[in-house]
Amino acid sequence: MANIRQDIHDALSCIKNGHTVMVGGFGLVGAPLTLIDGLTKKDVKDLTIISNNLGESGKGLGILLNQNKIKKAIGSYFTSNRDVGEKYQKGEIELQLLPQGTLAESMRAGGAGIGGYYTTTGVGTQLAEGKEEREINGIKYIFEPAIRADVALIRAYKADRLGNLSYYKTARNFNPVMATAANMVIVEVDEIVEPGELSPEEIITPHLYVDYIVEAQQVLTKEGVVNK
Amino acid sequence: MANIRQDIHDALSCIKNGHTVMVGGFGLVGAPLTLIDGLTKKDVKDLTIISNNLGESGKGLGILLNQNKIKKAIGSYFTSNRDVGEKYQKGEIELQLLPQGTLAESMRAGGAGIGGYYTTTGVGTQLAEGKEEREINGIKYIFEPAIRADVALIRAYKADRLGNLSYYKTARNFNPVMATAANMVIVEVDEIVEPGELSPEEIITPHLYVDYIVEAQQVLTKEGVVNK
Amino acid sequence: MSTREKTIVDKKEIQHLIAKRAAKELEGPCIVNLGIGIPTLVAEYIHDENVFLHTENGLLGVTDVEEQDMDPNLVNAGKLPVGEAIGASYFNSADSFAMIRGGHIDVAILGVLQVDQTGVIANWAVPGKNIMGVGGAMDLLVGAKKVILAMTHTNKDGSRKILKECTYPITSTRSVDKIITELAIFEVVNKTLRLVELMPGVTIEEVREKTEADFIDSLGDV
Amino acid sequence: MSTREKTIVDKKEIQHLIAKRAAKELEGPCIVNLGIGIPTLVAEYIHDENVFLHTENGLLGVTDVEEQDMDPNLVNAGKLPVGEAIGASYFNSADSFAMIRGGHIDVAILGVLQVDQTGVIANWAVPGKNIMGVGGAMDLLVGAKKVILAMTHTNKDGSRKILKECTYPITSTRSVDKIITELAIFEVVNKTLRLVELMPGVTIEEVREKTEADFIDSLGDV
Repeated sequence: MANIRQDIHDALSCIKNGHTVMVGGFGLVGAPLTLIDGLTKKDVKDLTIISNNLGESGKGLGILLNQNKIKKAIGSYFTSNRDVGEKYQKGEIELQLLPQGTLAESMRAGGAGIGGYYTTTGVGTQLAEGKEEREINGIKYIFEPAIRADVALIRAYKADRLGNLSYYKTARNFNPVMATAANMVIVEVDEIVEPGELSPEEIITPHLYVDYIVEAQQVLTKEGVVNK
Repeated sequence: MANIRQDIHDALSCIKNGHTVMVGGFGLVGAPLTLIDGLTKKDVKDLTIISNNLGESGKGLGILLNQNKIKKAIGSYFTSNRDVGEKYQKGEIELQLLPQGTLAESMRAGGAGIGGYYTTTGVGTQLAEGKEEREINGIKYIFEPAIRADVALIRAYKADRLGNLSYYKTARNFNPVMATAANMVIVEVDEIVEPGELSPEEIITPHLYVDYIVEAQQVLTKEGVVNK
Repeated sequence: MSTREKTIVDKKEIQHLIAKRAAKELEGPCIVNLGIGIPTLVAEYIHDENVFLHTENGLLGVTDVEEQDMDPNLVNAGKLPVGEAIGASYFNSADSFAMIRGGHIDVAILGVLQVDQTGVIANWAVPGKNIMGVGGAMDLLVGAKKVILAMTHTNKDGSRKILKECTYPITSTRSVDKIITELAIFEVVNKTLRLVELMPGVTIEEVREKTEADFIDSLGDV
Repeated sequence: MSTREKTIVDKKEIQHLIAKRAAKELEGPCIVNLGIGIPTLVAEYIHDENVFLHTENGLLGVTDVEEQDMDPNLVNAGKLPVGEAIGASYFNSADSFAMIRGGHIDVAILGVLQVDQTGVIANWAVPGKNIMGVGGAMDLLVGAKKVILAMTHTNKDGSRKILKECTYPITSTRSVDKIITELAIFEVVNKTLRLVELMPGVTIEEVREKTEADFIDSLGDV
């Protein structure tokens, strides 16, 4: 069951130096903009960020990057932020690149108690270097270990007071998977409703996955990110 | 995209001798009763059935069992049908028992292109005999291979004409997972509706997983299985 | 009342006694999975609205259901009719076991055939009989944060179930955390049984007599 | 019109020529995933209502969207605004890639940096530059039943992209099935390129000149 927090700083208090933090979103779509903003205002360092992208230059996780709070990033597409390359060249950040499907599947494994699994994605490519290869029924696979985090920061559409979550269109993406794979799950939502207002069919993330809920203060509009 | 079939026999024509067939349901709840009935009327043998249970004595898959059409069964709980034990004693059926979570997860792996995975379930027990054990981050796991089938027979609540499926309460169970893990997926539904009548939130199985749809002729009621 | 009828009433009373005591272990907020048999009865004694019941066939938010509201397609893992709580949600078997195996269930209350003095249990197979059912037992054992046994102290024939070593195939190498019977309550600490409570009117001598396993008397401990 | 403007118009025209031709390959019912770049333009030329577009960020049933209906939270894999078709559904990233990797996508149309004469492609990294993005490219290569390339025949500077061997890191050991450029169409059969079609007004000599890879002239074949 989830706790509702008014204060963003308070909600983020479980994040410590050196923590691994999953951050939802595909680009800015479905990204927990309010929580990311809170993280940029928090005194914390040496984070490992697991997220498909690292925001854009000077936006979202891009701010955190420029604040040198990120020690390592695990994702599939850092290209969307040109600052990442510069930091990487200077040796200021460690990067682990995974195919997007492997990134998502490894999180699911982490949330489902699976130690690791075999995928065909990446076999024979540079991203398979150093990974165990195994043939199963005549097909070549590589081993991928599960991924978990200390904290997941995600965004949903609506939450009921129990912590059940629904999502909005393609703003769903990595969020439900990350909700399963972290020790502490903090969600920002557009709206908090009473239990029963979300139909069982709408509930994508059951409340057993959710620890803290905050109301979103920043939203993505056609004009970009704006304060609510 | 799915094809709608009026004739059950026609819908089942892709099932051949020696095929592996997944059958949805948890007991009779969510079981494709009409399709199972069709299978009992079809001239076919040496089937491998993957299903949590093998029906009850003389009911559902239990009829197929008594017709000696099942060569092997893979499931988690055959105890619900006392006939299974007798057949097994006589050497008339081969059984593969898996923990229910492993059964479900192996199907998901089969549907997701995963060759196999490591689980802690079963480690150190009789069901781990002959299975590869591996330590990952200090925890012992066993390897479980993915499971796939030639055909999946499942039950859903509503289907739209494209083949999108919704499910009814706990009649969901193994059905959506099986829909992903077979070469041919045949669904029986209570109702066929027009595209757009199921909201995107209600659609649990997107139509890319569905091949054939039939209307259910048998339904589970408080009084047992009745013809519609 | 015939002796047989009396025995049935006694048996039922004992089961409810155990279930009622087991329910006391549940303090919300928590997510609980109840096994088949006595554990299912525990639901009747839960009055904390922040105790949420998960059933592995795909429902979080299990409640009781009145006879007239029973729905044949809404059942628990024991295939018994149940109701859905406000805020309930449904999910498929793979997602349900991902919750169990991924460590998202706080407490599992299970029945057993045998438990040994290190807390390791056997609850899915009997040697000499066909081994045909395991269900979700092994998954719950590896996944639930806390496992509580709700069991009769002995078998119907009086033979003991809390043993030095299980003679039936074990369900997991993981030890359970607590054992609740109609006679006593044991905690399992560092693979050792500690007797922490006697049920009303029960003596430690009776417990000793009906328990094969070694245990530490921790009744006096605070 | 300046030379630069003219070049941009030409470039756009060429891209649309390729996209339009690629769209002809799609016969419903089929599930199609369109990559970033020229492949995204293919959507404009699909008129078969049984061609369903999947985007890996979690939508089956992608359509065009009018400017006034654009929703910042409804985008495709290229983060461009899209619409939802009747009968569309949404799913999370793990489920979406389970569709891709599990073999449930019929056709993927992709762009590339290089393709070799066995149909193996390179489309995610350039040596000497930071390797920072792979996205879903490797997943689509191993998972889609059929892979079609929609690409310009040469680079902006005129250098060739259909090579004897890729000099950039490969995306997968799997060969694509078809290559569509503004000049020609190749099929990949048994790891060999077969020229099966010339685009209007193009000669085989021009194709030979702009293609480093060996290929078989199959223009005469039925």
